[in-house]
Amino acid sequence: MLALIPLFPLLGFLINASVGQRLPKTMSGAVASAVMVASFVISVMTVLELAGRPPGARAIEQTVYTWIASGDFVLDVTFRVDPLAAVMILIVSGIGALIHIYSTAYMHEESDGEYARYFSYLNLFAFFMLVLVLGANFLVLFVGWEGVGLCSYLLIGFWFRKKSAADAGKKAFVVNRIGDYAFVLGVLFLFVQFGTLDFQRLAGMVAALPPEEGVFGAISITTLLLFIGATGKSAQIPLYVWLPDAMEGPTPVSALIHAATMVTAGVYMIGRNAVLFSHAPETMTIVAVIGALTALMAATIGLVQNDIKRVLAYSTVSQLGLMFLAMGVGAFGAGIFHLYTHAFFKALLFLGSGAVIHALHGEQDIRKMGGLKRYLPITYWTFLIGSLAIAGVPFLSGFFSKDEILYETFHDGHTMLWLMAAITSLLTATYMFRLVFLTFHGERRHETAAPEHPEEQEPAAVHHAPSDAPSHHRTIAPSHLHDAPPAMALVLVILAVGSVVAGYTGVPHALGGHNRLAAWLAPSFQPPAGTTETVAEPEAAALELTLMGVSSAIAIGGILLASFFWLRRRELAAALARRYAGVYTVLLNKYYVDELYDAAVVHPIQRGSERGLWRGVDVAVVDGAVNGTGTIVAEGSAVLRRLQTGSVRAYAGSMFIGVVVILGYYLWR
Amino acid sequence: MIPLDHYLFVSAVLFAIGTAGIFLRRNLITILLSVEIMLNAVNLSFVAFGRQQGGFDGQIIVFFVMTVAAAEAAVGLAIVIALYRHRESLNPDAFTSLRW
Amino acid sequence: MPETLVFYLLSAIAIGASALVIGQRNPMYSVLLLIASFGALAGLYIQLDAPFVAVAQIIIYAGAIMVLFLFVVMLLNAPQEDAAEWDRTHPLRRPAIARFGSLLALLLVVELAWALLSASGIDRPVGEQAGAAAVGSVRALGRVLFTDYVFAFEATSVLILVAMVGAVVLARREGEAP
Amino acid sequence: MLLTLSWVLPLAGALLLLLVGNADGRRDGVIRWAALLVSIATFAVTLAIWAAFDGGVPAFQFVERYPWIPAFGIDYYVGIDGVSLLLVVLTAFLTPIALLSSWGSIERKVKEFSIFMLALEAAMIGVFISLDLFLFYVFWDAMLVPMYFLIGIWGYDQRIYAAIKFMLYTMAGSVLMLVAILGLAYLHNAATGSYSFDLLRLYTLDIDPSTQMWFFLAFTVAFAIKVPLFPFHTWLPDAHVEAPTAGSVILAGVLLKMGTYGLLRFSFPLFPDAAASFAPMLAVLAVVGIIYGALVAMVQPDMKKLVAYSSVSHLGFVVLGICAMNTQGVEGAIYQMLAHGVSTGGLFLLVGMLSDRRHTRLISEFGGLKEVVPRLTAVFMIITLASIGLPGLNGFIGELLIMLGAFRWDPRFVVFAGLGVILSAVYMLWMVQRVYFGSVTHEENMKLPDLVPREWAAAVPLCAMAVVMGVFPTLFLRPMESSVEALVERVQARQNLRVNRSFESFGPFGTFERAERAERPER
Amino acid sequence: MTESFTAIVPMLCVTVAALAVMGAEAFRARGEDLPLGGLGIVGLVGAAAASVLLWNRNAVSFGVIVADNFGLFVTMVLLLVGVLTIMFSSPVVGRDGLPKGDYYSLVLFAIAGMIMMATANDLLVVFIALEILSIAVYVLTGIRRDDPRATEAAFKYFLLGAFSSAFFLYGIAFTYGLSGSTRLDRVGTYLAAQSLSDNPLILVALGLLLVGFAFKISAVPFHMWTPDAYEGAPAIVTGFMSTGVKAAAFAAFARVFLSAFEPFSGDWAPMVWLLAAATMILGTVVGVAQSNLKRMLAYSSIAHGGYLLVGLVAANEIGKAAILFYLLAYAVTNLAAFGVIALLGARDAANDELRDYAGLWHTRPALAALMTVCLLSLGGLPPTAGFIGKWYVFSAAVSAGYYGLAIIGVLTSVISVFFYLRVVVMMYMADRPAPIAAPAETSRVAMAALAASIAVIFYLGVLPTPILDFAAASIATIF
Repeated sequence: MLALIPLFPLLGFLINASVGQRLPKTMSGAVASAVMVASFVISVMTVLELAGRPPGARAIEQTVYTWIASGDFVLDVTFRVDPLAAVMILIVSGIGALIHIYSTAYMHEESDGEYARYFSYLNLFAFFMLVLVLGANFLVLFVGWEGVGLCSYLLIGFWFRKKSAADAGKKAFVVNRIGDYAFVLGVLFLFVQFGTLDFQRLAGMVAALPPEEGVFGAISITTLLLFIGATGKSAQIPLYVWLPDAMEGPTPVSALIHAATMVTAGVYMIGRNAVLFSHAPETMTIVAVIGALTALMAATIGLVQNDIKRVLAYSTVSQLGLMFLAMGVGAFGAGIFHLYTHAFFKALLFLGSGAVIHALHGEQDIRKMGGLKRYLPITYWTFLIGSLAIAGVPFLSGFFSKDEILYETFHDGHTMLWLMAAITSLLTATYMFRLVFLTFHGERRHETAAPEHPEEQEPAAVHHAPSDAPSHHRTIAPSHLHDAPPAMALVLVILAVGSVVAGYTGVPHALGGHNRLAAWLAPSFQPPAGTTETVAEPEAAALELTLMGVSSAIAIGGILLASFFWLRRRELAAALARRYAGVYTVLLNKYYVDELYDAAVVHPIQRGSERGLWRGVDVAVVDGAVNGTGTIVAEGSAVLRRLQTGSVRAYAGSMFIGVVVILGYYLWR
Repeated sequence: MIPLDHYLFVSAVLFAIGTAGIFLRRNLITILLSVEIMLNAVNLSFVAFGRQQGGFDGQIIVFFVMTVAAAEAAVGLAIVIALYRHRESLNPDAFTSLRW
Repeated sequence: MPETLVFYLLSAIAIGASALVIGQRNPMYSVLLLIASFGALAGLYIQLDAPFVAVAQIIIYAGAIMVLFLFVVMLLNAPQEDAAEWDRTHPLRRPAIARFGSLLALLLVVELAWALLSASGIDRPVGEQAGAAAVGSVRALGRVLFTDYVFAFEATSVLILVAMVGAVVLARREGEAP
Repeated sequence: MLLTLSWVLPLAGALLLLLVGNADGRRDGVIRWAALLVSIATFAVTLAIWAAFDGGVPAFQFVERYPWIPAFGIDYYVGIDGVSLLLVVLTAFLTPIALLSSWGSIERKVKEFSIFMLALEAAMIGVFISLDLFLFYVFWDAMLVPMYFLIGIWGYDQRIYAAIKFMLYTMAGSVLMLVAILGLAYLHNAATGSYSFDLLRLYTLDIDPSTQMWFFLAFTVAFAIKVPLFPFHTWLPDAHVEAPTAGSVILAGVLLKMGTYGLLRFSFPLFPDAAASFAPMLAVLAVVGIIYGALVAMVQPDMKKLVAYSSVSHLGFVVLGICAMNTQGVEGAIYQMLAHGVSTGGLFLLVGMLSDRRHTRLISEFGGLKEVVPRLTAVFMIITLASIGLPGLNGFIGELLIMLGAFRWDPRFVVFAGLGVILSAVYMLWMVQRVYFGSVTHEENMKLPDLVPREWAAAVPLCAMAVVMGVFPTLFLRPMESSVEALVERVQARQNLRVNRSFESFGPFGTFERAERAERPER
Repeated sequence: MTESFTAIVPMLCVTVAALAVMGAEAFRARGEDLPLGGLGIVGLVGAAAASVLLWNRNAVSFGVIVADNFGLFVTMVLLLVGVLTIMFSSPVVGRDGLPKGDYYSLVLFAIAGMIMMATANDLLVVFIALEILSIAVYVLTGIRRDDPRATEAAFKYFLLGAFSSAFFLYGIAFTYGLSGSTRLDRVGTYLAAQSLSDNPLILVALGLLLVGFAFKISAVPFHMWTPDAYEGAPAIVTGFMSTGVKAAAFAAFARVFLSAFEPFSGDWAPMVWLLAAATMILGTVVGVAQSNLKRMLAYSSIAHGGYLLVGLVAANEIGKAAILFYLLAYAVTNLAAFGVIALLGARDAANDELRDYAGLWHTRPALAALMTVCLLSLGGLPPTAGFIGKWYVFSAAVSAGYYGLAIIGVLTSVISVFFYLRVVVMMYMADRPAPIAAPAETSRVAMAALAASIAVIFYLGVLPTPILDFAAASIATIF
């Protein structure tokens, strides 16, 4: 039963990958969407079944087969659904299904083959993502983990003709690999320490140990390694650099992979190993600090970006930072809660931006947009809802989840981190509404018709087969701005609704709610044996309410700030940018981190490898030694053969030397 | 009576003269003569040793050595003649087309 | 001690003549000098109670072989050793080789002398053990030759045959009928 | 008989082909089919062996033994265990594929080509099944000859240089091994009064540690060259690049494994004490090779060279696993050998297809091929992913097990070896990107044909194998398990001290390990 | 001593055949073409039959010829060499206009001399035998009088040979002077009693004898004549002398040093060690630079002499047997290689430069393949005779503790593979088709001989046991 959840998308992948080329678009799109819906349905049924059980017994497990068996290292492919996984499969299959549906319209310009390829990748992604969240042990998780990375790679580089897309895909994969390297080390270390990789058994074993205090012990190292893996997958400092570039992919992909699901895998992983991480306070602190730093930094960058998707990308990084902050302060429930709400509104925002881009034939620069409210009403309103949600405007989903994080951080005593998170919130509201205002308000600034998908527009020196051309170079008159087609609109609306209501699963006690989500999730963050209900702490309610007020104010303030600068006094923003040109440039260039990495890591390695290792060491020294041996023999040969002068007397001389030496040797002894 | 080692000394000196001849002379015939000197030097040793050992072995061996020397001389001179036909020279160093 | 005197005289002739053989350039003189050297050796053989060998030395060596040499020298009208024209062609073929060879020859003498000097049991006079008469008997010698050395004798005949064939093959003129 | 059949069959095929008159190339087609059928039949034989193989027994199976040179205790003595079984199967699996790959590219002297390929197969299988050191050496050296010809006659521009370098370099190592083999036999004689080249008997020989050191070095250098372990690797890029496709496939797929197989079968169990003291050094070389090979691969302009250097990197893992000498390490090493055979063999196959089409292997000559040859691209992608160790494909299992095994031995190596995993993604994907992505940059690439059925027939088994090995590794791990454990036990019996020592040296990491070990004996 | 004549029957057969050839040649009608080669082969086969009958009989004739198994083994090898040489010669003699009767009779005389040398038990007989075979071979070397290079080769060979003979003879003189006899058994008895005393004359004798043998087996530094003589001589003669002379000289060398001078092995072994090492190294290293195939094979043959010396140094059971086996393997292989060269030659062009072999594969695939097998066998690659031979020799070295020599040996054999491969490269991989102007059809006799050689090479390589046993049995009887 459990295995069916991922297997459906796999089936879809196989169909689209093998015969998809020959299917019409509607068929491949339908197949892909259908399997996702089927997967979602089964997920819902599973979750319902789970909900029917008492909290302590909410886990369904299914072992498919033994994957690897080598000595004492025996690894089964086991799926397990527990409350945490339940949330995740719902998000993945649910939002996944929506985005598949959205894509059927969005990708309609592609040729049949490409269309099928797109959906096969998307299905494959869903498969791996579901494996990731359902996996009952580290390696199954890792299969999904790497698998989604692969799909991310494939989808980012979907428009392979564009170099930047291919580059971005590769970058994503490689940066992820760096994280995975640490992750694998962590996993190995775990196995060596505990002899198992099963999450539940691990949690049980770790629970028996005391938390590591003061020393940077084995568990701390392990968890740190795992966390580095998470920073890769979830785009945290220092490995966040791939995510903004990943926006080269088709927009639905950004929505699904780079906002709603895959990038949250790191958060999920930490939540999944809450017990383990709880035993490593140092790591937890690091997680929290990194999370807060990332959140703040990405938010500042997001403030000045001009590419609609990049703003959203940095926003994603920032929000993920908040989630890690939550994880780091031990508020696992809050982190997952934010993950869950974020999935809705960020997917919504991306899809909305996709609708904008779609309408503008690929234009992504917000400086060239504006005034779209009139032309794209559905998009506008849904986008606005999403923005409100992410800004943390009260009583939308983002408000509850973000607030819980802020509260937990403050409550846990990390005032500094709280402050950073609060500033992040402010910035979030500001840049989001900067985006809204620049895109949908004000006057129209876009004039020219661009190709349908400039994302896949090729650079110069393109030699196209003529048959390929038409779909890509069709121009549409600027006046024909059209709102999202039905499939897209439907998805936008559904997600908008979700963005509003999702938060109500976790209304805090302070507001008279029951924080049902937290309660639901709680067993997942506890060692399997002692399942205790988390009890609300009434005395904290006052504090929570205060903080809530603060954050609401922050959200509203941010929006106002944005409206001041980008709606009313736009020239002021420009003036500000000029005034602080240095800061502005640094922010615009994303703190030059990419450049730094290039200069400090990528370039030296490449140069060093080419000039130093290959031409220097390999060709000159190592091979030189080998060939040198040959040369020495050859040279020796050339020299020695000269002794053979052809003169018989010289020959006799050689013999005579031999005689004298032999006799001399015997007499000398 | 002359001690044995006297003969042997003479023999050794003659032998060495023979060897030196091969290097000193640049005339094939003289070089062949040098080889003959060497063989004769050895003969002297044989006879001297044979005299000391008693019996005829030494002398008989010398007899065989002479035969061998004759045979070698015959073939050697034949080769010299053949060489001379090709090159009109008896200088051993003229024949270096085979080398290296 | 006339015997000693004779020995030294003969030895001196043998060595001196041999040295002259290799010491001068005209092959004709070399051959003649070598005959002298062989004669001196024959004298030494006689002194060593080996008259048969001495005679054979005169007849075979001085007579037959040297005549053969003389014959070839004259046949080829062997010139004086040609002077240094070949010597300049290659550094390894300079007169250096001659000096080098002589040095080696000197070393060889030194080595052999050293060996002879340090060897034991050879400084006694020759002929102590066996009677001179027995040694000198040609008849006895012939008997030994045809009993103990009969195989070597036969083998030598093959050797001579081979040398004969070889000399004919090599010295035959070009285009001559075989 | 099956085992003998497995190497005699291709040899007989080669001899039969020798008799076919084909002066004018008229019978090329027949000869190709005949060679292919023979190799497939061989594969069938090896499959039968696999089917009948009892994985639960560590001992050698299908043993055949006849006296050969009795005076020296040399027997025709063959047998397989879990270590060699799958390598034999791999050999027989890759040969038909290699033959298939040559159908398009080998146009002259087809008969001789087929003969050499089959002879090569026979020798390779012989290497893996020999239990007599002498027999082993015979096959080991005999294998060089056909390979030499394959590279030298049908290779690319620098083929002669590459062929000679390959042959001499490998020989230089192996002759030292010959001396060591003779020394072993001599020691056996000294100990028991009779010469013997019987591997199993030599296992029991108690050799003085300092002697072991020399012998171990002699054996190991021979194998290290073959592997090739850094810094003995420079023959490999040349040979791989210049060899014809089929040659590269076999070279990468099978020949390199002989080195690691040799380490596993000979160096370590024969000289456990020496192995104990040299293993860390070997591991250092292996790790250096992993990183070094990857870095150098990254900057290669030539696809084949890139793949060749990647082999240096991948084989480094194998050696690392062997050095770890525990169940996971060794099983991982063997698994990685198989996986590397499939994936790198596959890469060479595919690069060969490209170079057949364009007669160049320079990456800069390509670009945007995905547009032109989507199917080839897809297959290439799968093999690439397999090669960089994506979970679910074959490369992952081996690397994981090796890293686990090595981690248990000495985690420091894994920390560095892991970098190779990152780098492999870098260079492979970079190549893929430059070759297949982007837009078509060269006019002449516009018309390249996509895979033809013959090429499908060669590529699909490899892809299928990559997936099967990634998803169902136990199929392959089970048969080797008991043999590997027996092997590890044999070696470790004398190395227990070493394990403990190395963990003590690693501070807090050691404590858990020992505790875990103590309470949970290895299965 | 037993006055039996049986021991000399093999060489008698050969001598008689030689005389018969001479006679037939002398009395043939003008223009009549007699199958002289066939006559010779009859003699050789007769000798072989006699050898087989003599096996295990330990016959002694005249006290100086011992037909022990060791000698008989070498005799068989020599007879095989003779048969193959005559078979290879059949197309060459006519083509090059060699004096047929003289040629065959000289070959047969040389073989008789070789057999004598291999079975001689007396230093004097060894010397005479040495001269018989040497003079015959000198003449054979220069038998193409129209070729100045051949004459030059003969001259160099002769002069240096005579020079070395003198040293050898001087060595015999000292041996005789000390022990009072030239019979090896008596010398051995004498030396065994002397082994403790340090008589420098014994060492001088030892050294001088060593020089004589070292010259014949062309050990460094007594090898200088080899390349020149081998290059200048007709290919088939080169093949003959590189195998036959070496085999005979080695047999005598082994017999003298392993029986009579055995007590002094502590003295000669280090020297032979050095000779072996120098020979192997120089032979292979200088071979690398050669561009003439015959010259290259000359250096290779020098190197092979080095490998044989390794067996001699080891001086144990294995070493002795290894020498025998190696001799056989080497003889067959090398002779076949020179056979190919001879077959490819023409009257006015030797075609023995390396570049002449370019693309041979395309024009003469069979010859190219046969040549390849020979070269691989010379290089010591399995499954050929050369491999087993090398393995045997090196195992002798190892079992005697001479690891260093074994390592030098194997490494030089790798170098030697390099130059063997150069020929293969030329034949198979060079682009240019050969301009070689060889006779289009090859003599069937010669091809049969080649095929037989290749069969023997593979037989020895794959199933060496019978011959190995045979070799082991051969040394058991005497040493």
